[in-house]
Amino acid sequence: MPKKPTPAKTRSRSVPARPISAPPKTSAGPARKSQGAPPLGRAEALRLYRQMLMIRRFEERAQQIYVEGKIGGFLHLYIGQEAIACGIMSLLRGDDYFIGAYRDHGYTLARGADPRPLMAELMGRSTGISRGKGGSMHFYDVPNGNFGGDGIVGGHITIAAGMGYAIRLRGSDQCVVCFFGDGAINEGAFHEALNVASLWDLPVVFVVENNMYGMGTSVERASAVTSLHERGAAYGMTHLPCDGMDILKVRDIFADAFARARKDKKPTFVEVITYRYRGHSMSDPAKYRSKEEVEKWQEKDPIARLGVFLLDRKFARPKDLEAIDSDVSLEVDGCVKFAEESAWPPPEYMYEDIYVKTPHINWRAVENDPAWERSLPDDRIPVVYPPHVSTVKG
Amino acid sequence: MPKKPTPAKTRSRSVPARPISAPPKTSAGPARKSQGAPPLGRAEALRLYRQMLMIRRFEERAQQIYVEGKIGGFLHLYIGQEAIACGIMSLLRGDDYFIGAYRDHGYTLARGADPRPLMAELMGRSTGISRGKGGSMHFYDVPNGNFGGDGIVGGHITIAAGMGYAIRLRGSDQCVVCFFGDGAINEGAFHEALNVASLWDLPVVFVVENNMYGMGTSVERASAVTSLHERGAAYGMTHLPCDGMDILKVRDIFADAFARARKDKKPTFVEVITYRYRGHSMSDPAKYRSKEEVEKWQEKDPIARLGVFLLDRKFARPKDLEAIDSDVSLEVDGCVKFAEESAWPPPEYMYEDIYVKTPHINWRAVENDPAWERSLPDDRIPVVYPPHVSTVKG
Amino acid sequence: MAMITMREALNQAMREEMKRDPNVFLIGEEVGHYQGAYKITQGLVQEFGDWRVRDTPIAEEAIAGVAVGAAWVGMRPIAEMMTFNFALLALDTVLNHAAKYRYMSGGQIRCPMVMRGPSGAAAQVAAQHSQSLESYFAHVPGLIVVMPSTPKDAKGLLKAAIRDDNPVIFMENEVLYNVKGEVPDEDFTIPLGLSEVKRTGHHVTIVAWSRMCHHSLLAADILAKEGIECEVVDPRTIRPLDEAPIFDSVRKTNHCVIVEEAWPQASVGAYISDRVQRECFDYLDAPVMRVNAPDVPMPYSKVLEKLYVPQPEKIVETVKQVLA
Amino acid sequence: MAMITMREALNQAMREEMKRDPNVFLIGEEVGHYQGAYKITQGLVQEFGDWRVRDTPIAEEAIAGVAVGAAWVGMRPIAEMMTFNFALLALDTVLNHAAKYRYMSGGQIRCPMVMRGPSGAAAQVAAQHSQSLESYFAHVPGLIVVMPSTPKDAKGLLKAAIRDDNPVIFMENEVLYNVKGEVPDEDFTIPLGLSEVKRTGHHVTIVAWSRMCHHSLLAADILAKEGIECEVVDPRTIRPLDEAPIFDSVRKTNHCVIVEEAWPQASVGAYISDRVQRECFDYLDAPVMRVNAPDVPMPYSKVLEKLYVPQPEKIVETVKQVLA
Ligand SMILES: Cc1ncc(C[n+]2csc(CCOP(=O)(O)OP(=O)(O)O)c2C)c(N)n1
Ligand SMILES: Cc1ncc(C[n+]2csc(CCOP(=O)(O)OP(=O)(O)O)c2C)c(N)n1
Ligand SMILES: [Mg+2]
Ligand SMILES: [Mg+2]
Repeated sequence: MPKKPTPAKTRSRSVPARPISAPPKTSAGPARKSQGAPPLGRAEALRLYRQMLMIRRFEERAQQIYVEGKIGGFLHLYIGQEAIACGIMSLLRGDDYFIGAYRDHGYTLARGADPRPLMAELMGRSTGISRGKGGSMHFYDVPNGNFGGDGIVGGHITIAAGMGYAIRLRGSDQCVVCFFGDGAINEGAFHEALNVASLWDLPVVFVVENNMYGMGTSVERASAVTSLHERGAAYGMTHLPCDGMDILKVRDIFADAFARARKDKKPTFVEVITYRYRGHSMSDPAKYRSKEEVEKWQEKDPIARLGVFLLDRKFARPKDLEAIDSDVSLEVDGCVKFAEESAWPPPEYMYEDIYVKTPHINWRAVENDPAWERSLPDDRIPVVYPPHVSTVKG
Repeated sequence: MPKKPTPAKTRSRSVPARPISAPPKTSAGPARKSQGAPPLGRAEALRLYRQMLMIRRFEERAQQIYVEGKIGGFLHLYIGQEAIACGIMSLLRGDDYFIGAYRDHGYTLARGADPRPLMAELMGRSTGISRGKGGSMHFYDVPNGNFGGDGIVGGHITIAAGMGYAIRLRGSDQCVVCFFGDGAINEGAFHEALNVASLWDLPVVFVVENNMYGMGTSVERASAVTSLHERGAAYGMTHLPCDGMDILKVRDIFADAFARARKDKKPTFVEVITYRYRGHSMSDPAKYRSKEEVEKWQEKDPIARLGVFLLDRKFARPKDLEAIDSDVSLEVDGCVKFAEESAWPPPEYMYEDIYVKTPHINWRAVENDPAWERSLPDDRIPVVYPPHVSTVKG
Repeated sequence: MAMITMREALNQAMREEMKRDPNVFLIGEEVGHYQGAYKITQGLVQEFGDWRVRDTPIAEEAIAGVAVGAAWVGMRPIAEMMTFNFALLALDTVLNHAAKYRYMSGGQIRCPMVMRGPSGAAAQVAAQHSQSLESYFAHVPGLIVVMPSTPKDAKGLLKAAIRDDNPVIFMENEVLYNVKGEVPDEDFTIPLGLSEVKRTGHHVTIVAWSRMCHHSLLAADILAKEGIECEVVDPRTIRPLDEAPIFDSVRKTNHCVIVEEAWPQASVGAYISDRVQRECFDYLDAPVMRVNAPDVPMPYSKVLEKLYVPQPEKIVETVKQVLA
Repeated sequence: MAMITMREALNQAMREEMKRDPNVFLIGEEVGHYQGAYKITQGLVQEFGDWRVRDTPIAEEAIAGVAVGAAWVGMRPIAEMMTFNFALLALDTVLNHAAKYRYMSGGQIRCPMVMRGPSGAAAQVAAQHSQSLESYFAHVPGLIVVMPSTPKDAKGLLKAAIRDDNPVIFMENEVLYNVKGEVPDEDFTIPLGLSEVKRTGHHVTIVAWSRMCHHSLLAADILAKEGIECEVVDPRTIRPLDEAPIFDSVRKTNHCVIVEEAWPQASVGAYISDRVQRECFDYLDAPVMRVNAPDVPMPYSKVLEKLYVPQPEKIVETVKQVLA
């Protein structure tokens, strides 16, 4: 009889199990008419403004310290696309799930994660949200339904369908958001995933962030059809375009998509038109596009645009916005400080988090394998840090 | 200095190389209007009738001897779908290419291959068209542009695009036909292949033989959109349906598709509506469909239909058709006889046809590896057998 | 103890675990209304319905991805590959997602899924359908790989695999589906990573799993008649490998033959050989020998196929060689 | 003899072969106007145009499939995988199509293609982007697998690979792209399947390829100072494996260490170890030892990454162990 380790919880703490009920019937009724998002009030508008700015400043700083050699590997910046993550996350429920690709800082910040463990992750410290083992491409915050960053283009799209399948099995009204790029849309995984999501009525909202380029390849050079959302028709899926530079428009379109997922259990395919201001990654000089093109898009800057909205509505005065900016910059300073003061991961981290320790393994066989020996009986919730206290009155 | 084998021809005899010219510009002009196929004359109509009947009788016999244990493994019958292969092949040029899946007897017979090595292949004899190493799923006749049978659903669709790419590189006006099933259309490979074929204007005609089922799964249970050809729209590709039970209709639709490929260098996606009379393979009792459904389709039988055409046009009298049938049955007898009298492959066949012997290999390193030791300097053209002489005046 | 086939044993294991845990569900091509391409899932859709026994389009990447995504949010999917030859199309999903997200997330994610289906040569299904690709999975940290040889092992290990919280690749062998064996009537599991001595002997140690374990036992019978006693060790789980019983046996017999249905290079058998020569160096009276499929694709013709699959005769020959 | 980087050597090889044979063309993600993600294809699209240097969508199965289809009808494609991590998505196309159709067709089809790109760990690109998956290709009959360590080998072997009529998997190492070395000025090729003794010695044989060959040579320098003379054999081609020089060396040194960047189980190194223990059984004074990456995914943090990649120190340590 093999030596048994301490029995494991059979369920992840971070993902509470729900009783299985027969999945609710899907309304075969007429397509729901657009309701849009609830109007954006002052507090929420200010929160979103601050959040978009946080992403912007966080990444500008990351770019800076990358150049100083404090961050390694790939660094893909979301700058210019902030309205998408912030608009979508502002509508998500706490128990919803989302998953995306390697350009993932914005999603995690928009979902409300403490930015300090994120900066620590970029710097490969033990306090990083992935314990320094994931880096820029691999931010995850599972307690908040964040299944984060995939480095394999298109690799996560079928996985999003699986989360939607689990929701249908449980009969809950959660939904799933799956973010991917205009380049990913040509991978076979996109096709397989959208077909089953529509065939089985899965509550998944597929979001292609069309930022015009997959690395150095423009949409025209990669996709036989450039109006990407039209590919949804090949799966009988509701599909539509969305201006990704205006957070208000993003909220309106996605509010409908989430209602379609929660109530009708129907997937939606949204093409969000946007632009990445920076190169694909730090190593990309972006020679494939003109300065003018970049400037043209920067005139539509989503943060500036929400700023104008705040001023128009008298939700804020110019100096309030400046105060938010300096407050955010302060917080980013704190992130770098936190990261730099954090310890490097000790050698044993290398062997942890590979296997789950369960009573079903013959322990004798693996006792000399450090990966098994250091495996833990159940999932670890990442360390929670004291919340940053804003100096701005929302 | 390693021992050099006899230098290899650098090009396959079966695929003559053409000089590379810059690929011709693609006509951006308006979609060509339908011309249809040239009218079907007596000789050609009789030839096609005989050919369809040949496929039917050949497979009926194969089914019979499979039950007798003379054929092993999988046996997928084309019965009911004959008009598609015969109609398409009747329009192909000798230097065109085609590729399909495991249900491949019909393609090879329709392309005019001697049926005897095919029966020998089914029985695993050394005289088989693939030397007994492929079996039912793997008929190939490369000298006739037949890249035959793939056992991996969808696996060959991207390969067809590659053949089209080679044609564009050479600037020739050949075209490629790629056959696959309604089940294969949900594989990622379909998506990746159709996108590049349309993006790069490749002269490939993609043919989904919609025989209503992928194994036991009906189209409705597998594809979110059941009018399969509409998926072509997701790639900006000309797409249309086609009645696969009427060889005249097949010829009309494909004549246009081939013109589009040869002249405009544009791909086409055709959904051919058809039905497989037999189970998916010999092991399938086909419980997932009703006797009535099968009978309904058999009333549209493509061979009977062409028979009626021949009689209407006075191209043949009833007894001519009977004569063709008995002649075909005689030829099939000859196939079985040929196969049974053929030798089993000798053991060394197992090690042949894996590598090409070339001067770029360090021969000393592989001299003890039978797979290398028995490799040959260049491609072997399959043995050619004296043609079967028909007793019917065409 | 009932005498049942491996097919029935696998079916029972899934049925029992689906009854036991509502989070367990099955997904794959033809697993439902067709009752399984090889009838392993017979009757399950009738009992558990279309959502817990999900027929899919032919889309292996989607099947694997749906299983992974569901597992990450707390379900316990069983993904059937109609055959493991097609799992190549899902390999990225398994290797870069199922096996790595726990690590890349610093332990936040777990992937309690099973991917199962037939592997290895069947009867004359030729090169694309007769592959033993277990080495591709055994190579990957983060995975558990099981290859049972008997109905009892199949049932006990599949139940453990379904209950386990790690991604488990469960590779069956089509040729063994009709093989019968005794299976306990009561609920039981067999720990993952526990090898079993299927026959004791003192002249030579034969390490073999799945179908090759049967061929090795047949070879052992033949050799016994000539007074050669083989000890046959069946790892059952090829990752993690339960090495101690293999080493103990070799230290006793001083001779080792590894029998594998797969190609010889960069394979599981090569790794076991490497481990044995190192851990038993001073005990070996002869080099570790191996029996494998020839290093070529599988031919269709039955006369060639018979020569291809390692037969008991070949094992007998090799054992005599290692003892010579 | 010019001193050039491996990047330049690879670029020259492709340019020269594309000039030499109009049937050679290049296809892959960002190989054209972006000049290659790692700039290996710099300048080629300007010289040969969009059709012979084809930028593709992100669709690895299509890239491989287009190469295979073109090769079958007489072209000589070079398919670049941006990194071999992504080749998993094309593995079915390579294994079940490029490597098998010649066999299944009884010799009617040939597949003169090269699939190339960087493999192995780069700098902090984490678990999904730092894999050494050569074992997946070395396992497969029908393929030739090359892993060069120097600019000269890279150029000579790539030119041979392009001219050869078999499908060749050509795995480069990103970390070596900037490494310089002498390369003959005249047109030359190096035969596939020819290993090279990169350093002679009589105490221990080290078998290592690609980046690990460099780490082994560094280790040999360190050990030489202590009077330990290592013979470093670089197979260069891991399938087919040129074994004789390895065996000859081990029979001389009586000790063998195999250094591999990949995971240890079911790997190329395991196979070489298996071969050496069998062919050199009577010559080995100690078991064959191996140095590998730990059997875990690659972590991001630089402090962990450094511990992960087999370093010269680890090789030194292992050599001393085998000699102890
Ligand atoms: C399967 C795979 N192929 C290629 C790559 C290399 N790669 C990383 S990002 C990228 C471009 C993706 O572009 P897009 O999907 O538009 O996302 P964006 O970077 O614009 O956010 C490529 C080709 C990869 N990581 N995975
Ligand atoms: C990649 C892959 N997945 C699954 C299978 C098993 N399989 C063989 S044929 C088949 C059904 C294919 O149906 P369809 O494409 O409609 O072709 P048909 O048999 O109707 O001609 C399946 C699932 C396979 N051979 N390859
Ligand atoms: Mg993009
Ligand atoms: Mg079908």
